[in-house]
Amino acid sequence: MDGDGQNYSVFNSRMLVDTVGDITDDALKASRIKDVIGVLVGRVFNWSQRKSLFPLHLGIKCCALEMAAAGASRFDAERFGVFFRSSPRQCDVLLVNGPISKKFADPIVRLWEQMPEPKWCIAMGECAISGGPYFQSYNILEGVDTVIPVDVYIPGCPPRPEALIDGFDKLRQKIIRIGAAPDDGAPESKNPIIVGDD
Amino acid sequence: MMATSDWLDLRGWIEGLVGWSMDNVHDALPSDDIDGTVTISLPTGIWPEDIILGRVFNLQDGFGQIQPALEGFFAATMICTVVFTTMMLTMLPIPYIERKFIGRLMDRLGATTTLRSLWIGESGVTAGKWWDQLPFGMGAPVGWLNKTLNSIWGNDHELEAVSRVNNRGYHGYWFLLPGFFQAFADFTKFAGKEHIVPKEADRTVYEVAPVIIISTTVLVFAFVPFGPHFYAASPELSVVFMMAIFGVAPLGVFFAGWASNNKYTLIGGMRSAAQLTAYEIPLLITVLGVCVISGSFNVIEIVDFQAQESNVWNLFMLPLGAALFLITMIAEVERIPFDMPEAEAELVEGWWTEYGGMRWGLMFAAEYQRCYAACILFALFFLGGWEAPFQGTMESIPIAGGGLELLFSLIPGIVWVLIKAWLLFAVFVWIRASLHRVRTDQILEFGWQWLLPLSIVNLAIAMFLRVWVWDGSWGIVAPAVMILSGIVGLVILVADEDKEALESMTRPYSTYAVTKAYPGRHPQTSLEDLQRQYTAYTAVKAATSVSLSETEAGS
Amino acid sequence: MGKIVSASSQKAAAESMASALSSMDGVSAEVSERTSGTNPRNVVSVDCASDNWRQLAECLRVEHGVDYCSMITGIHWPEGGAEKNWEVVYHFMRMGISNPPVVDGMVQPIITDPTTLEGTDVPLEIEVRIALPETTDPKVASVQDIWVGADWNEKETWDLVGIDFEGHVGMRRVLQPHETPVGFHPLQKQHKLRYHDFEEMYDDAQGFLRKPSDAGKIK
Amino acid sequence: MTHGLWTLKIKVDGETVVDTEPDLGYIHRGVEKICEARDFTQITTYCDRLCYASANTWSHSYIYAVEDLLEVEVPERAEYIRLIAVELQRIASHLMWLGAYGPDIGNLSVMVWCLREREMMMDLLQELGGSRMHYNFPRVGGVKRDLPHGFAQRARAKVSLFLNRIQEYEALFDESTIFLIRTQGVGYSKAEEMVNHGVTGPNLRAGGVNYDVRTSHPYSVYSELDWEVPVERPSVKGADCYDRYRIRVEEMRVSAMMVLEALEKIPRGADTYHEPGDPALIAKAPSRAPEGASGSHHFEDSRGESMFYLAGGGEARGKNPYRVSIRSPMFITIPYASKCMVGYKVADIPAIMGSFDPCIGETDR
Repeated sequence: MDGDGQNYSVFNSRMLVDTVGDITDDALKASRIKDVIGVLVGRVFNWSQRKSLFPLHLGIKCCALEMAAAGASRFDAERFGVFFRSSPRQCDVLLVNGPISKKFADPIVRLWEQMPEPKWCIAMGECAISGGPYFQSYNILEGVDTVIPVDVYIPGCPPRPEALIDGFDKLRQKIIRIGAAPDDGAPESKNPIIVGDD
Repeated sequence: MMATSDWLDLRGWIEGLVGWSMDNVHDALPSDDIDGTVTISLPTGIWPEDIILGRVFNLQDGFGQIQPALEGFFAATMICTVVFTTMMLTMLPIPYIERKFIGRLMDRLGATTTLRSLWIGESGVTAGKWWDQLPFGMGAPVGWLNKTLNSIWGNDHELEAVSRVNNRGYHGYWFLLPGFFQAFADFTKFAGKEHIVPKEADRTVYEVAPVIIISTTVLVFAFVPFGPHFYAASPELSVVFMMAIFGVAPLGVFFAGWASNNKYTLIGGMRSAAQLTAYEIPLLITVLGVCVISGSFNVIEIVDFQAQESNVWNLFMLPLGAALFLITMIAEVERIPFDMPEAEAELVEGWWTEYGGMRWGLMFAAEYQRCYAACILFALFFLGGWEAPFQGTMESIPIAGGGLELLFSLIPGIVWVLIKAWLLFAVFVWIRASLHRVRTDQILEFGWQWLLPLSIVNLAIAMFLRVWVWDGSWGIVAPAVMILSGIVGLVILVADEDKEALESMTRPYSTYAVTKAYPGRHPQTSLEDLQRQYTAYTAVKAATSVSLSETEAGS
Repeated sequence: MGKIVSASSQKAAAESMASALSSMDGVSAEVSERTSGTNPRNVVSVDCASDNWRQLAECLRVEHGVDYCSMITGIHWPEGGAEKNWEVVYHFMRMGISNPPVVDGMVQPIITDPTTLEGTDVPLEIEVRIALPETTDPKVASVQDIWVGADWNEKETWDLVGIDFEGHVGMRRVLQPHETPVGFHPLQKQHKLRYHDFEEMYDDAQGFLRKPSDAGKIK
Repeated sequence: MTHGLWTLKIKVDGETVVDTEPDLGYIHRGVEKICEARDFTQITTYCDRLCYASANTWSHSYIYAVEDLLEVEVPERAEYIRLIAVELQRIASHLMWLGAYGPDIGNLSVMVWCLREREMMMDLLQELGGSRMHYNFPRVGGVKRDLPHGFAQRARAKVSLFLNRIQEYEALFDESTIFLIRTQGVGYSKAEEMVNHGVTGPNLRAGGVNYDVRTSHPYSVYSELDWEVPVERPSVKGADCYDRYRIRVEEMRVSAMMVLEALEKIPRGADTYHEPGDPALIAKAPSRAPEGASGSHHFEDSRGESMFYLAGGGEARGKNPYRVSIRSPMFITIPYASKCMVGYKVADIPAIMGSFDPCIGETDR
């Protein structure tokens, strides 16, 4: 329908929706049902999203090997529920680990759009953050955040696997902040999280 | 055949409960004296005249007829609820075993070290010294044993890197079985994910396929007994029911692969269809052998046959059948080495590439449920079900037999079934961690050329045992014919194969023989043509040089 | 001691090949002594005219058994003058490799002792330089059908430098996107790098802080 | 799996591959253009990042080309340290290949095993270079720093442990019938055809010839060590995936033995420590190349023959080279490998493609 909600019927349905919504909101706030629901349901969903983050198994460049090492014996990222899947439909985190060339910009945007909500993006390494050593190149975008919104930046060329695991921890903090549990000690700042500068 | 005695008499309890409650309902029913019309008189002014209700039906007379139906209905509802809940709860260790056991296997030097390290760890590093958490220092001897074994056989290494690599210790409390609740987290997350249907997909079939898979997989457990009196339903032909329902899920797999409108999913669905067709038939014939030797199509009677009549597990009477059943079941549940339909290397995720969110969660659960069903069926068919290992033998020991009999009578049968099933799943995981993936044509060749004749041979062996060991009334003709036919079929299939075709199949041809692909597509000048061009060029060069020399001489 | 090719036999083979190649017209070859690390190596460095390149290539392949094309490099010399405005540098190697023989059904791998190699068996590396005059569409003959290994090298040279190869079948963009505008070859010198100038770098939207010490610097 | 980012367009007939066409350039970064704006010492970092699986071999390949351009004589101890670094990197690269080749044919545990051993090699290289993957270790005329204290003991212990671990991989691969039927008889390639297509390195040695740049065009102190080029006996129809797997395992053994021997034969012993900048480690090198000079060097990368061609800049261009051209072995090998898989099943594509050990970082530059 019309995007502005202009409704020339006798009764404006949007107005009704807003009014009723406010009233029910007040009612829910008055009775503490909303808190109960938030505590019961929101906490559970938030916990589950925190505890099972499936990154997309996409290896672009050097950081891909550190990603593989993070999944291997010494740094066992699967302990923390980080479990690599190959299909974007089944993933929560797009782990961009390398420079984004002009040829790869469209495919990675398509991958990002194939992932179902809720989804997050981690820019791993200098190339994904700002182009890194290739920021002068004629074929490289200056960071993946020119095409995809990025949640967590992990600097390093390449970052160590510990840094990757720490980045997933930072992402968990952000999910707590987003999530329905208001008093889980979420940090206040809304800036994207950068590993290592806290 | 007398069923095994088990104090966990679930059906008996529930039927007694239902009967008791029904009798109470019967007693609480109104008696005849209110039979008649009921008149409600209202105050005047509200309604003109009184309200007269019709004749109240005499419940007590009708209840006599519907009571058995009601009892059956309530009893079935309660037993199905209990069995389904039990199945769901006892399936949770399956992904836990998968994660932990595969982790240990992949992290270890070898399989034996792995199995030992599951409990005592290596190089002084265990899965978090769980014995130190035990109260009153009860775990001290375990710690001492661990230290001793590590000092003797452990791969204790002077390199801290190796020791660190060997360490897969966990964080958290030991009594929470770290990683055990990962499955809860995953599936709650799947429930919260967005549901995407590809634009070009066939929406109806796309939505129906996961329902087919999960529903048929759950329905298998309607006929799976966890104990002698712990089952939802036990018809006479429960094995046939189970196998029939078990074979429906591949249809859903093919639906999912086709409806996603994706080349990878389509190839995966095709492979799945071909592979499952090739492995259903040996599976059914193998199960038929089990039914023949047990003389029944009922799972409970098969287990009772092993427990009481023959007093020998089918594993020891039909080792070939057990091996065939294991192989075909691994192929049925599409695990390595038979996981061509979902080969991550060439097909992105196989037939479920396009599925995400809760639909994929359902399929993921269905995979593990199929594995679980396969393990329980193996335990029931070949491992004596709810019978303790060598129970009859140990109970016949002169002195200690009585005590053992008392001990075994105290342990409910479901405990043995679950222990056997979980250990068998550990074997599945072990196979997955140590084998590679087989190609499609090799899978089909193996299934059609080896498993089918071998299953026929297994059936013949089962008939032979049945005829000659239990009731000798049959003549030798039928089993002899069966054995000969199986052997002849095997000889024909194996010996009379086309060696050239096999050679061309396993070694197709060198890259010389095929049409040149990129970049060799352009016409490549052969060495002879180069020779010809070059000789012409040298001849011209020689002529010009000669002429030059002549002109110099002339001038 | 490790078995390596002796420098003396390599030098002799290189000189023989250089003398043989110098007899062709438009070709001048000499042996250049080079040191890599601690070992000396002898390279046959050839200067060839672009018209004689095809004959030289066939001569190398047929007479001297050069069976391996290592690399093709295209260079753009804007200040190189009128006669050497573009340059194509070929690197070949003579491996002397043949299929291992099959003896009664078993392949016998060829295990040669490099210290005993003599004459035409000695592995050599050949460097061929072709200077092209100042032009807008530089061309040399393609050797795609002689050494298939030169195929993608020529594709890459055209893609990045813009030097075309006559007779090359299936020329296309290999490294740059297929929708790259025609005529854009980034390794030509008139194309500058992004932010090659600090001013541009600081004036862009990325919001770098400007340091006064960098004023007027050119990267 | 971890073979990088590229597209292989395949035309299939059922499950049989009819035609293939590789499509590269997804991570083309224009290194050759960027290097024209860097001086000789800055380019080393870019050469490290050319191939993410074997960084040291590429930086050393570039450094040898620069020394050919600037005519620098390298101290012998530096050559030994370079050899140790390069061979350790070769082992790590082959381990990465083996770990990536396991999942290609369906075995995930070998990947975890190989990455576990790769961690040990990366610890050793980290002691040398200071970083975990990109070491920036060699310098023009020498190396960055000497072997640290106790490096020899740790290297001997880990390399000898690794030599024992190789037997476990063979137990997991060679004794598995499924692995044999998956890799034997697929992806044939003949020696002459490979040479004509420009394929070198282990893929060529799997075809039954012992051609190796380290012996044919000797560049380092390989002549001082006692070693043999490993050769594989291929099948009658040519080298298949199994031969390419065997030759890499043998190369890992040879490299490990070379590291152990170099630790013995290194001048002044492996335990003496020189401060960075010591003349025993690095020689004085000019920072500007003469006008019009050119330097090139063939190097035995872990994937084949890598090569750098440098055109010197001269005074006008400052300290920058005028043109840096990179010869990537995989850039030439990938078309041939995709040609090899025509006629086989779809399931053989990862088996054949992975057996050639592609590395897209060096392919796209």
